[in-house]
Amino acid sequence: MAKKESNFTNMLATLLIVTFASSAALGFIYELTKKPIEDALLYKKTLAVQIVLPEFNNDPFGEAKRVAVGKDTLNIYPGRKDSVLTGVAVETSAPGYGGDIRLLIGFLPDGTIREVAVLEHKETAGLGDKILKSKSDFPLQFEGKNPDNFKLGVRKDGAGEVDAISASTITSRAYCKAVQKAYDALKKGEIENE
Amino acid sequence: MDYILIIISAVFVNNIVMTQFLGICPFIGVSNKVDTSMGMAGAVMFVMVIATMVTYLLQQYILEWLGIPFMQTVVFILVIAALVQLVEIILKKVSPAMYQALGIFLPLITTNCTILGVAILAVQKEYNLMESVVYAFSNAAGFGLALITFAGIREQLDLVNIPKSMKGVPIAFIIAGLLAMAFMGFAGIVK
Amino acid sequence: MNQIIIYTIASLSILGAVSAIILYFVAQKFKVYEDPRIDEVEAALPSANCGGCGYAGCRNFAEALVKSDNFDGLFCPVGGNKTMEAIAKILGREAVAQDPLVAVLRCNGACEFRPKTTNYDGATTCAIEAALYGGDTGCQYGCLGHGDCVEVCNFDALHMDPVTGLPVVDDLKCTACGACVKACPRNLFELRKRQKKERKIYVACMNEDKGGLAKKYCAVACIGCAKCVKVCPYDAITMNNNLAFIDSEKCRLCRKCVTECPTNAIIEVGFPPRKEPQAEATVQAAQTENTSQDIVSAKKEDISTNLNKEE
Amino acid sequence: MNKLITVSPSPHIYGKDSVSRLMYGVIIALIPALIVSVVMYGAGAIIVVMVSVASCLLFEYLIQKYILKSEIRITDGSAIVTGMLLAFNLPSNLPWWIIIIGALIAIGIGKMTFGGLGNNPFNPALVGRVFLLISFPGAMTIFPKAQGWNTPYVIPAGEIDTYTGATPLSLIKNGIKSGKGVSELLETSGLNYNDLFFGNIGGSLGEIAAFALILGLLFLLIRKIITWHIPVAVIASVFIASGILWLFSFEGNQAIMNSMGMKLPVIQFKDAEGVLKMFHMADPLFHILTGGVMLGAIFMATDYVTSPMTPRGMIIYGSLIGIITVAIRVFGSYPEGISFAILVMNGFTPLINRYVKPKRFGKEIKNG
Amino acid sequence: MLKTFSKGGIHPPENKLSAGLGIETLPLPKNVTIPLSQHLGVPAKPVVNRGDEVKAGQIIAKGDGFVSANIHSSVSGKVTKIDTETDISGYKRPCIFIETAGDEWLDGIDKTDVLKTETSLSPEEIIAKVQESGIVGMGGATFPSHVKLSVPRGKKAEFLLINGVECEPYLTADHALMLAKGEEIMVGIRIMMKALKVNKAIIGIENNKSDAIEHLKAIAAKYNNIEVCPLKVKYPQGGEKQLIKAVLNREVPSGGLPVDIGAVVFNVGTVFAVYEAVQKNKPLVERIITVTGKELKKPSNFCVRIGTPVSAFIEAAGGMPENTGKIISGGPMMGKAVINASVPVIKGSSGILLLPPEESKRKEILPCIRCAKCVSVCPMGLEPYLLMPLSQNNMFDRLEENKVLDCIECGSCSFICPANRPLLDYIRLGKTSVGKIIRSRKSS
Amino acid sequence: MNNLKNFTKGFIKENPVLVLFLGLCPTLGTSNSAINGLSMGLATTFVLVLSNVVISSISRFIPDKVRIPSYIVVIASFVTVVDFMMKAYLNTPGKNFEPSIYDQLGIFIPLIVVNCIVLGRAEAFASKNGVFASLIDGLGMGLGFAFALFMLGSVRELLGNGSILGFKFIKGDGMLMFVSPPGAFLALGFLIMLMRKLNQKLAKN
Ligand SMILES: Cc1cc2nc3c(=O)[nH]c(=O)nc-3n(C[C@H](O)[C@H](O)[C@H](O)COP(=O)(O)O)c2cc1C
Ligand SMILES: Cc1cc2nc3c(=O)[nH]c(=O)nc-3n(C[C@H](O)[C@H](O)[C@H](O)COP(=O)(O)O)c2cc1C
Ligand SMILES: Cc1cc2nc3c(=O)[nH]c(=O)nc-3n(C[C@H](O)[C@H](O)[C@H](O)COP(=O)(O)O)c2cc1C
Ligand SMILES: Cc1cc2nc3c(=O)[nH]c(=O)nc-3n(C[C@H](O)[C@H](O)[C@H](O)CO)c2cc1C
Ligand code: SF4
Ligand code: SF4
Ligand code: SF4
Ligand code: SF4
Ligand code: FES
Repeated sequence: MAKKESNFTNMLATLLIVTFASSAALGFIYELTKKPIEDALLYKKTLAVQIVLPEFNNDPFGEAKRVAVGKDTLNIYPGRKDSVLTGVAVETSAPGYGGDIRLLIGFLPDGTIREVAVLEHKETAGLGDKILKSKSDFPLQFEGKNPDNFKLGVRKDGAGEVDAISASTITSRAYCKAVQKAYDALKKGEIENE
Repeated sequence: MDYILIIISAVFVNNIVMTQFLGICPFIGVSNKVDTSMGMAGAVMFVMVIATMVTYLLQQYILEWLGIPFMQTVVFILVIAALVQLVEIILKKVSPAMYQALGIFLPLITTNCTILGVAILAVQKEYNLMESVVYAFSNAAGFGLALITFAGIREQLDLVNIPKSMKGVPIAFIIAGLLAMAFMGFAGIVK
Repeated sequence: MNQIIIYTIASLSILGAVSAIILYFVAQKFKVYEDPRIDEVEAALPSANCGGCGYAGCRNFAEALVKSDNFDGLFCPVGGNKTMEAIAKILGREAVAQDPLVAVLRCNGACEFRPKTTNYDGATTCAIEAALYGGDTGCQYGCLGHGDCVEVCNFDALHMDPVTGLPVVDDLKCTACGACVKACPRNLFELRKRQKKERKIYVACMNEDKGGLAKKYCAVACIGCAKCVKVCPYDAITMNNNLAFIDSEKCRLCRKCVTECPTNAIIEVGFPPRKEPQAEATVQAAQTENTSQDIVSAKKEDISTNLNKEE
Repeated sequence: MNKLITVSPSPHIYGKDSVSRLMYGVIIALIPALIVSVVMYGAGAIIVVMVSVASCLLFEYLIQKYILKSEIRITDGSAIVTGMLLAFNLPSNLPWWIIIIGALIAIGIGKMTFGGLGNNPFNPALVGRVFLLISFPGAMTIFPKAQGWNTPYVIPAGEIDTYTGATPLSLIKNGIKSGKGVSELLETSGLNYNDLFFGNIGGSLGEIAAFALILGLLFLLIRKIITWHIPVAVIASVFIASGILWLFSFEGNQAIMNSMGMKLPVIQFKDAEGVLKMFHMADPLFHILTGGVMLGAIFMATDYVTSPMTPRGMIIYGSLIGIITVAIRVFGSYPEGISFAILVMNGFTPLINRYVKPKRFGKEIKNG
Repeated sequence: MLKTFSKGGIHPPENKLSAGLGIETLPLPKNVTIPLSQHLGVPAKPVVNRGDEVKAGQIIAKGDGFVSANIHSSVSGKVTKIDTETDISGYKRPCIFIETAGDEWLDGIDKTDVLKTETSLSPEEIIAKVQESGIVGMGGATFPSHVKLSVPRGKKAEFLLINGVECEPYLTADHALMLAKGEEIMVGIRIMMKALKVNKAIIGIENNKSDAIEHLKAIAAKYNNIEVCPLKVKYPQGGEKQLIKAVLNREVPSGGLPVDIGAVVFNVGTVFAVYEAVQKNKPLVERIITVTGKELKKPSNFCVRIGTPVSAFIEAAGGMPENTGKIISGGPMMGKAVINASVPVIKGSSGILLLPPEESKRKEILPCIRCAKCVSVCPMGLEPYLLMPLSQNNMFDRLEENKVLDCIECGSCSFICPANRPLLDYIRLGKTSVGKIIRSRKSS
Repeated sequence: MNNLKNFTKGFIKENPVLVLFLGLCPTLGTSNSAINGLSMGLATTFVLVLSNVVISSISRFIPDKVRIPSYIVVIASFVTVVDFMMKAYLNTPGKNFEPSIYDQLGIFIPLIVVNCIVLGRAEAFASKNGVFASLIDGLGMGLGFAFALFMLGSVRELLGNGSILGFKFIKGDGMLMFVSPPGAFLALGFLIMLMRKLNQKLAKN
């Protein structure tokens, strides 16, 4: 079959048909994948909370609270199972070496730190990024500790009981500071069983 | 102040070629001579600013309004392709001199990811119209800076004997790597 | 169908239509005519960009071809007649066939024939040595042996012979682009008509000194004795400034001059070894390899036609 | 045969400089700084320099012999210079295998991929150094305290804090980041300009003693190995750029208040937490004495191969190095910026060479 | 502070072995070979035939056109042949061979040493006399002097500069001449000032010839408007443009001529030749030449007839040393290596330098380390490190852009290069090619 | 045409990345680990195969002047489809809260549209060949692309992180340079050099 000539009607018609067909297909596929995409996004959003909190079956985001600590306002998300408070996740941050370090910290109802997830950081690869669990044991120091009787500060500064990441005192300090802030917020937030 | 930060960030800190990996094909392909790379940089700047402006408007006033932001890719690329062709046709007639200088690069630009990339990034970063334009402009400037510097180095290397197996593209990548490494020093200047 | 799908279709289709319309009208309005044949001709050229045609690159040559009314003086030596025919077809014109040529080196002054008289110690290019002085041997016409010509040959047809110190042309690869002719500061290359079986006979010398002087510094120099001129039955040899020249258009490869030359300045290439240094025998020697049919025709026709039939 | 006379184009006589003479000149000029570093850091300094020089030579040899199959020219001294300068840019306790990687990168990628001496667009020693800095930030940012011969090469585990300390620059930078003033930091750390000048500080092993480097500079200038343009341009521009910023910083403001009773505005900015803060900065003298500005300006920015060819070009190049250095130090994440600044300007050198031509003799006349 | 030119320059070891020595006159050679092109421009046309008897000073070849020069016989004798012979150019060129019979001069030539200070000739007559006498620049360029004396219409010469710099190592010919013929030179200057219609002349002499400076200063005091300017030693101060810059602080524009900025430069040898031509009616048939070399027994300054084979006065200087590696006509920086000692002396030969083998070989070429030394020594502000590869790669447009044509071929760049790169070899090649391209562009 | 040859040429002889130097941005941008490289490669293959098929079947009906816009719309649609699917199914973060594959590939997914390989193949091959040949060609080219990305990703992961496909060989980090942008350029430069040598060897034998 011969090639279509490039006259106006042909051009217009071709482009119209192509765009029509593909947009129709796209619209259709969009409808199909709409649900899974939303699910994935929701999962992503709640994943951090799921990691740091013990089992829960409420909607922690629905019950989110905003608590002012110093100049900041932190978000705290209570997790409950069958209305019983199982833990509280606190979103916190402090400036590190390369920028803000954002953490989500899961506390048990008694204030013990359960898990910490790093939401975002800009620390140097190989140095400050050891705050990630996959990179070093630094974050493990905090698990199971209750800031009431565990001083959140770098040992080398004489400010607490945390062993700093070597050559990354600043990052370590910021990490402690963020955890401390979260703990303060937790205390202030006064989340109780329902 | 914000504009200045956008410019510094796009030109030095987050250079589109050296840290964001966009527009590598022309970066490698059209950087043999300083003069041609200047032409290319000019052409990219021209198209990028217009394209970002147009796609910004489309995104804000059509796609968002209709609730179909997922059509971004298709719509943007169609517009960019049409735009480039349009620019080419018009330039050829209106300013043959400029067409001589920039024209040969125009077809290459359609398939240059910087244009689409910057258009999409400007939307992602939720810039307003003016910021988007500045963003596009400074990314194009960053592209130009990288391209011209790079061409300068390659032109100089043309006059010496480099090992045969490294000639051409491999050495270009090594230079790009070392240049990118040097530019890493700017990290953190704009947070 | 829900709303999203409708919007999707509507927006994209409208966009498509609008761009088609705009493009169409703008294209109409801003149309610029460029001869499409230039592209076609360029595609037909070998894109060696060697400059052998005398233009800066194939594209320029293509433009010149399209613009000119006839092909006078326009020829691509690399592509040869075939390419020119193809182009002629594109442009609907007659191609002027040109004899295929090949480069030969007109110097046989290998180290053994031409002892050094000085040591040259400058940059190793012929052009610089030639600009400085007559060269490191007594002959100021001969090859300097730094291979400027090899450098410029785009077709890998030239190589330095480490033993003789002279460049050697690879007949099969040479496209007669003429780059070496331009590059050699001694003008030692000549583009000669290709003769059958890549055979050739030429004076491998450019020395214009008087005989004694020439011979003093190079054992294989042309001494201008003119014996070859006298012996050539086809008037193919001329003598100028003590130097013989064999016209490849006229030479019929009879090899008489080769035997006559007292200094072996005339070289034959591509012939089988001869049994006896006689003209008659030469013809036969050439034929022993051929089929019997060729022998018959060879007896009737002249040698060069015979040679032309092979292949 | 050999008694033939020689014919060659003019000129027929040559100067006595040769590539290796120049390179060995640089090596001699580096010796004072080497001595200081051995005095300050003991065996570690020797080990690092030896490993670095030996592996640079070895890699150059291997690559020339087996990969490029070219003539072997390791005796020209350039690989030794690269090795020494690479070592001078490393902490004196760097594990040997990291040094070898650095040498491989410096020679292998920085120099030999381009065909060797004279072709490389970037300074090989700095390529090696920056590669290591980015690849092994931990090891590359722990500097031993200068404790003379007692400084250990291998720092005993668990005693990192006794044996290591920050470089003056990172001390200041980290201090400022945690909201302290410069004078307070200098006081607590006990740093003074004497230490900076004579090398009693932590840092890369060749960068610490300004006076030794200046001795080297004098040697290079007297022997006409380099010209003054680049070192002076770099140091002056670091001084001026940091001086201007300093005038508008808290410290500069104080100093001017005290000496002249004048008050300049102080730059204020919001930090990440939104708190308005004063801009703190060390004074310009501190900036030129620390962080390898001297080393870079005298030995690395001047590398022939990677620096511009004309005096004007050299001054542009040097000044931009200085400005970029200060920008990185004050605003960027790295406490020290000269290595990056030199590499960046290496990248621009071909453009500078292209557009900054020497002043030609005689103005052009039209239709000559 | 002594004056000198501002840009670039080098200080090669001076090695002026024959400095301060007087001028010896050599016995006549048995044969002379007089090349027909001893000047820039078209070769002269022979006006004698084989077998003709000629007298010393007799014209034997006529300049062919304006930029060409007459050639005179330097001895009396018989023309044996007119043929090609290798001259110092290294190529066989047409020469007139004369067998010496004696030293009989043409009538009207005053061979005495008597100083004659006054001249009555008009400028035009002086120029005609110079042209007739076949005088060309003795500083090396052998540009016909009458051309330089005829200032083009629309231009005006303000200064006559006399080049007594002799910045080349080893050479002392001009030095010897200045010491021996100071008065004659002054008269020559006066004549040339008249021809050029200028009223200021300056003699530039480098400070390493302090005796010559003192000597000429003392004589110059007697003459109006002639000044001696001592200069700091720096090669290539003798280059015309550099000399003008040093003395007058003016720069000859790129592509321009000295007259464009009001200066005309002549070598002291040329001045002396003009004196002899105008006052003594003696054409240019002999010149002062330095024969020198570290191995040579007796480095000397000779007064020799044009056409004398070089070997003749190497003999007179103690004979060719055993280990001679290179024979250079001229100085070691600008001179030309010749193929053997039988080549004849020509008007432009200022010296013969013999180098031992170890000094005559070039060293191994290494890659350019971009040390910029070549850039810093180039007196013309060029970038030899760049010009060389541009020339190697035939990038003619960039060569032209980078002013390759301004190169004065002084060799400072090759001298200084630590990587022993043959910079000037390639630059010269590039210059030739670009020159050709420009000429063909202009003609089309 | 020989289908097998069409299929295999994309791997070595005409490898789009290592020999033809096309699609370099995603190559560099998404090859910081083997798995990312592979995912990007496969996503591109998907688009390449489908667009090749569709374009080869409709090219006859398309007038020249709107050829490029039409092709691009087709390609962009498939890219959007890939985008949807990855967003839906490859968008789960890792257990240590590492970003999902979708997030890591980031902007390079929509940029598949402008990947020169895709349009290049459409223009050079699909518009001139049959549906099946185009399919094979797309598959070969796409897998060649994926292969190159996977190799580069593996090299970078190995040198930069001491692991392959997440499986760690050493304690701590590797040479971090190789997982940062400059390392991408350097590694690709040397990979291309090696490929060149390999191709020369192949050509000789
Ligand atoms: C390239 C580079 C990156 C750095 N990144 C970090 C970082 O991510 N976190 C940090 O706390 N310090 C970082 N630093 C700062 C130094 O490691 C600094 O010396 C250290 O934080 C303070 O020393 P100390 O931890 O040994 O007390 C970095 C320094 C450099 C040179
Ligand atoms: C083609 C040409 C034309 C010249 N024309 C003049 C002229 O008209 N007037 C003049 O004074 N000198 C003229 N000169 C002489 C030069 O200015 C210069 O004196 C001569 O080339 C020797 O100088 P050098 O040895 O420094 O190169 C001319 C030279 C050349 C090559
Ligand atoms: C590099 C260079 C060095 C020169 N050195 C001298 C010199 O030492 N003495 C001299 O008389 N001419 C020297 N010349 C030649 C002068 O430039 C110029 O040609 C001459 O002085 C003009 O005078 P003339 O025409 O009488 O020869 C030199 C030329 C060049 C290019
Ligand atoms: C003055 C001078 C400075 C040098 N500086 C460096 C340097 O900073 N880094 C380096 O690797 N080599 C340096 N070299 C050595 C040499 O130039 C270097 O290895 C080349 O860059 C290799 O091509 C220097 C040499 C000289 C003469
Ligand atoms: S040998 Fe000469 S004519 Fe033949 S191809 Fe090579 S350069 Fe051209
Ligand atoms: S033929 Fe000519 S160009 Fe070739 S080597 Fe001989 S002299 Fe040189
Ligand atoms: S002097 Fe030699 S090594 Fe130095 S820049 Fe010039 S050419 Fe290169
Ligand atoms: S020879 Fe030419 S380029 Fe070299 S220094 Fe002299 S004037 Fe400059
Ligand atoms: S993939 Fe080609 S420009 Fe980005």
